[in-house]
Amino acid sequence: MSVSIPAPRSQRIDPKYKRGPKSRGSFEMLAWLFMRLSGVVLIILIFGHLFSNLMVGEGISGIGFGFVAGKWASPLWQFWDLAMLWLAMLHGTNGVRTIINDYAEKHATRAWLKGILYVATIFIIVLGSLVIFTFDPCVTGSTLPQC
Amino acid sequence: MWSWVGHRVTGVVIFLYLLVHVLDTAMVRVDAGAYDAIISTYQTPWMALGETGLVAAILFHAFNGLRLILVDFWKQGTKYQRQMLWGVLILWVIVFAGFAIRHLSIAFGSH
Amino acid sequence: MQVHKYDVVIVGAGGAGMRAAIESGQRARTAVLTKLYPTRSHTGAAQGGMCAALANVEEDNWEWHTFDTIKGGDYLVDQDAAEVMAKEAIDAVLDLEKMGLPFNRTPEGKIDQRRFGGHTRDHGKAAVRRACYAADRTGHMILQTLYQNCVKHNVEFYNEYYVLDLLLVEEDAYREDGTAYKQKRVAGVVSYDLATGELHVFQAKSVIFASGGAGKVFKTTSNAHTLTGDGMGIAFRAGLPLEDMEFFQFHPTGLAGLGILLTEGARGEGAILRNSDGERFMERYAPTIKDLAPRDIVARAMANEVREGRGCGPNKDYVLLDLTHLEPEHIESKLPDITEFARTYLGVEPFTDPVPVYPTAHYAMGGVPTNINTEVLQDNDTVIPGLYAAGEVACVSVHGSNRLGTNSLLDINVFGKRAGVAAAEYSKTADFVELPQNPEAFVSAQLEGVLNGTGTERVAELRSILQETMDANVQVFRDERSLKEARDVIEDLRRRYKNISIQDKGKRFNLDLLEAVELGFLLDLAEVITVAALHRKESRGGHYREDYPDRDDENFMKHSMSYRDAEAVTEDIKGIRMETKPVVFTRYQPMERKY
Amino acid sequence: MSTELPEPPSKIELKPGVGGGGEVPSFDITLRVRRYLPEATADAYWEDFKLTMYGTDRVLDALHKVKWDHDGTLSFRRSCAHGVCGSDAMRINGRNRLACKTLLKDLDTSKPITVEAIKGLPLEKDLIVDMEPFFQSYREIMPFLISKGHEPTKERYQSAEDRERFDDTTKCILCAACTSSCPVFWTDGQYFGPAAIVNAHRFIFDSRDDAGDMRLEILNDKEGVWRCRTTFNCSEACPRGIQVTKAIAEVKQAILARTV
Ligand SMILES: Cc1cc2nc3c(=O)[nH]c(=O)nc-3n(C[C@H](O)[C@H](O)[C@H](O)COP(=O)(O)OP(=O)(O)OC[C@H]3O[C@@H](n4cnc5c(N)ncnc54)[C@H](O)[C@@H]3O)c2cc1C
Ligand code: HEM
Ligand code: SF4
Ligand code: F3S
Ligand code: FES
Repeated sequence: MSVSIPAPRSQRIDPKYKRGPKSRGSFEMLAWLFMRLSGVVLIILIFGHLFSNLMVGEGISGIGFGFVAGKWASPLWQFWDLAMLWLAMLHGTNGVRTIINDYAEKHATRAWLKGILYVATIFIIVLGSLVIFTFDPCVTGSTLPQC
Repeated sequence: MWSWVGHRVTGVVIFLYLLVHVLDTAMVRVDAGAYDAIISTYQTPWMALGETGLVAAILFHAFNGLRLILVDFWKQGTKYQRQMLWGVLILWVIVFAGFAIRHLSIAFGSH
Repeated sequence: MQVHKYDVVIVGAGGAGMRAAIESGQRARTAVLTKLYPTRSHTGAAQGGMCAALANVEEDNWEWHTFDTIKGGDYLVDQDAAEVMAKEAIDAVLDLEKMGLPFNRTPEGKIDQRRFGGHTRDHGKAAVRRACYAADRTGHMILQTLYQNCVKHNVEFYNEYYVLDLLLVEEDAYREDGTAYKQKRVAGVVSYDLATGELHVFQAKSVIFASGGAGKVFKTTSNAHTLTGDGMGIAFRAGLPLEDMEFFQFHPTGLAGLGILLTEGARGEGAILRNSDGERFMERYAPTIKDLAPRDIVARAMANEVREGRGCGPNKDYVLLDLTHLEPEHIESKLPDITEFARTYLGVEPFTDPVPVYPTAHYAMGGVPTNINTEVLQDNDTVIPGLYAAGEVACVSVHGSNRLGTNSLLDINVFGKRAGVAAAEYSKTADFVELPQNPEAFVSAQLEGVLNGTGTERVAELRSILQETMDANVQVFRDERSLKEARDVIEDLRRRYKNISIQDKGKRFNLDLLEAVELGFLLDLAEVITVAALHRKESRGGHYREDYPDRDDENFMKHSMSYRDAEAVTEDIKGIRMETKPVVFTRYQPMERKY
Repeated sequence: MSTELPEPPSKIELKPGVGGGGEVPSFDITLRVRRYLPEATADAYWEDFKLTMYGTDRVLDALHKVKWDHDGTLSFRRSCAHGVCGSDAMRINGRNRLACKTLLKDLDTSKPITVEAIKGLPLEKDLIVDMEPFFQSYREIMPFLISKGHEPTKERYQSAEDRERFDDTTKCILCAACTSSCPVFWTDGQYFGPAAIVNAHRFIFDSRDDAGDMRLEILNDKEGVWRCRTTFNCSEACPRGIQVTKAIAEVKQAILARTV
């Protein structure tokens, strides 16, 4: 059986191999730099977080509403978790953005996936920040003594 | 190459977990009881295993991330990348073992 | 079939072709047709260096270089051409440096130079440091630099286009003395696009042949699989003469059994040859410059040691190149690639063990005859307007009967540049020559013939018989008996070639088909080489006849010119006519060649 | 600088058995080739060839043996046969290498040796891919010396150290083994690829060149150096032993240094 196939190699360069327009500015560089800087900071933040939540005291069993409330009573931990939230989300989002760029071949797919990603990211960051800032130890159902 | 695959996979896993984790933590703003209920599912042995896996992922991603940063910024980084990969793996095994022993004993011990 | 029109068409994208393209591309509409991607050309394999009397490290001048070239070529060199080359060598090197070639440097930052076989100061007094180099990758750097500059100047390449025919038309013309002759003119070339199997005719005002050598007529060779002498074969079939084809250079130091080259630069840096007794035998053959004697002399000395039973190894069929007395760091910095070759391919560690070597077929001194302006000649002195040749395919003749090391990289740069300029300038004054009717007819018939062949012979088998017989009979030592033997085998192969068939009948990347076509060229050239060698009953340079061991200036101080001629019979071979062409002398009279 | 050495001795004792020797051993192999003949069948498939080969034979010799003695339709590129022209990069046992530089005896001959075309470039036939996209990226980084100011009459001077600075990347033979082993290049083929960056590096760090900034600008792109994820496949694949990832890292640093 013989299949008909287009002539393989054109004279110069086939338009389908043409690279898209050059990206302006240094966004990719800054993103790259950010990944590394945030990575270093995240190590401290995440390790600290994991250590204080899972290693110290009763570990996972000790976690509950009270535990969280106790932590967020201190501005240090508030700030800690806030920084962690922002950095991790931006770091992760940018990471997933590269992955989408790598594997989504069609322009439209890329745009869609990235759209979803950005919406999710913004939602989570906003939500998380709100939760930390407006945290109220006496929310409904709280059994803490001070309420 | 496989270190990169690992880094990528762990990165995505952590990211997905993070999404969920922020959502569940957000429950503290809604209802303290609901939050405790959710957290208690984290305290079942199955979830403990999952947590352990997650920490394994974070540890690998973190250590290997450090290696990548060294490759990028340290002059000899590219030369010693392979040795550093071994270092990452060794460190990972040690730290992870330490964590797993403590975490699993708490998780299983409390039930 | 498609027809393209260009002012200048260059066949081949090795050093010579691309050097020409850089010049021509800036002056006229130029296309470069090449059967390989340009950077795959065999110029990239050259290692040692490129000579020019820069006098960067010690006293030197281009006249000494001229003399060495002439003496090295055993006085068969056209001296006007040698002068041009040695004089323009200096600019050729500087041009390359300006194009960006990363030469090795002296402590002051100038281009460094090293010794090379046959290059001497003051007419043979002592070895001189004349070869400019970039480690043992000089050819690689030249090829890359030239390609880079082609990219810079936007040269149009047609990659993997095999040129298979040269379109010449003949006109009646009269010489000054009134005699009539047929003047050939170039109309273009026919090429085959490997990717699609389509034929493309290129109509051009000027055509430059720069298609490289023909080492694959031999089995043991430093040359690439693709160096099948296409350019020479095409010219010969188109009725042009081939000059001095009996002179083929055998490089002394090929890796034993494989033919992969270890540069003469190794000996330039101090390596020496030893036989099975551990003896530095070159002291006997060339007492003054010993291991740095010209290649023909060293190659014969090696073959002689082996023949007299002082070879090494289980079959006593090679000698040893000894680098063990040199500093490892020195070797590693000056000769990194060749030490790797020894390790990779023979498993020998050159720092501690000597490396098995034996002469390997290396360079065709002969080729398509041109004058010093690179214009191709249709006989001893009639120029074919618009047709040029440069590089290994051509015979200017600057190498005479034996090329000196480094002079070929020089040749391709000096004469490549000249060809590019001349072809472009000519195209500005000339008109297109009308294409003949069905210009592709010859090639398409030939290809159809092979594709539809139903014979029983296999291309690979015929080729390996050819290569073996050439190695056995037309190598470093030749005599009447061996040459006749080779001739008979070739005759038989030519008969069998008519009866070949191939397995790949497709149109895309049909390398099976092209190997068959290439074998045709190899057979033609092997025959010419053998007949010319039979005809030259003397020994000179690369051509050593044991039955005529001396140089015979009286009868043979002249170039040989082989023509295809259906009528003629030479040395019992039908179809080849041998003529001669005088050697050009300017100031150096022949002397005995002693080192 | 050829050092002046004392004359070596006229005669030395050779170690017994020096220069190798003994019978060249022969062995049997199975060569498993990924065939693709678009004029005959639409899909690629594996085909096995059983061959008897010898001690110093390379994968290229095995391919030649198939083509010349068994199946003339098997198509692959090659020229120099000793690792300097860059024609025959292919995937051998899952790793990119030059067929002419890979000795059979260095592979595990008890199992079939797999040979397939390099990945990421459009496949044309058997082991042949379309190299145009690869060379296109190479051309885009302006791989030629650009020097402002007037030309000196003689050569430009360059110290041995300045020459050494970019030595590693001058060795590139454009074989594409690196680019076609890069998992980022595999994804969509838009990435400039390590080979183009290597060749940019060769000029960016050449003290004679004045257009380094332009090249850095070209590579400071979404398809440029920042797409490299330091997977090191390229460095492992390079048959010339070029420290490819290192070169890429140096270019990244240069872009950073220039913008920050
Ligand atoms: C291993 C080795 C080491 C050497 N070392 C040195 C050295 O140190 N110093 C020195 O001076 N010389 C050296 N030489 C010799 C020198 O390298 C060559 O003679 C010279 O490079 C030939 O250049 P070229 O441009 O004529 O041909 P090549 O570089 O061989 O190029 C031939 C070109 O023609 C094309 N071509 C061929 N046939 C066709 C066709 N039918 N249609 C279209 N295109 C075609 C090919 O694609 C190729 O691009 C060495 C040679 C070898 C083999
Ligand atoms: C613990 C500290 C962390 C460090 C040191 C770190 C480091 C890095 C580095 C250096 C990179 C860039 C890799 C490259 O460019 O090749 C990276 C990528 C990535 N990171 Fe992290 N990271 C950390 C935490 C996280 C977290 C918490 C997440 C999830 C939210 C995450 C998700 C990702 C993702 C998805 C990528 C992209 C992977 C890829 O492109 O292959 N990382 N990380
Ligand atoms: S860098 Fe190495 S692998 Fe890449 S093209 Fe150049 S020589 Fe080949
Ligand atoms: S393989 Fe690719 S990801 Fe970077 S290190 Fe090499 S270019
Ligand atoms: S054939 Fe030239 S690199 Fe392998």
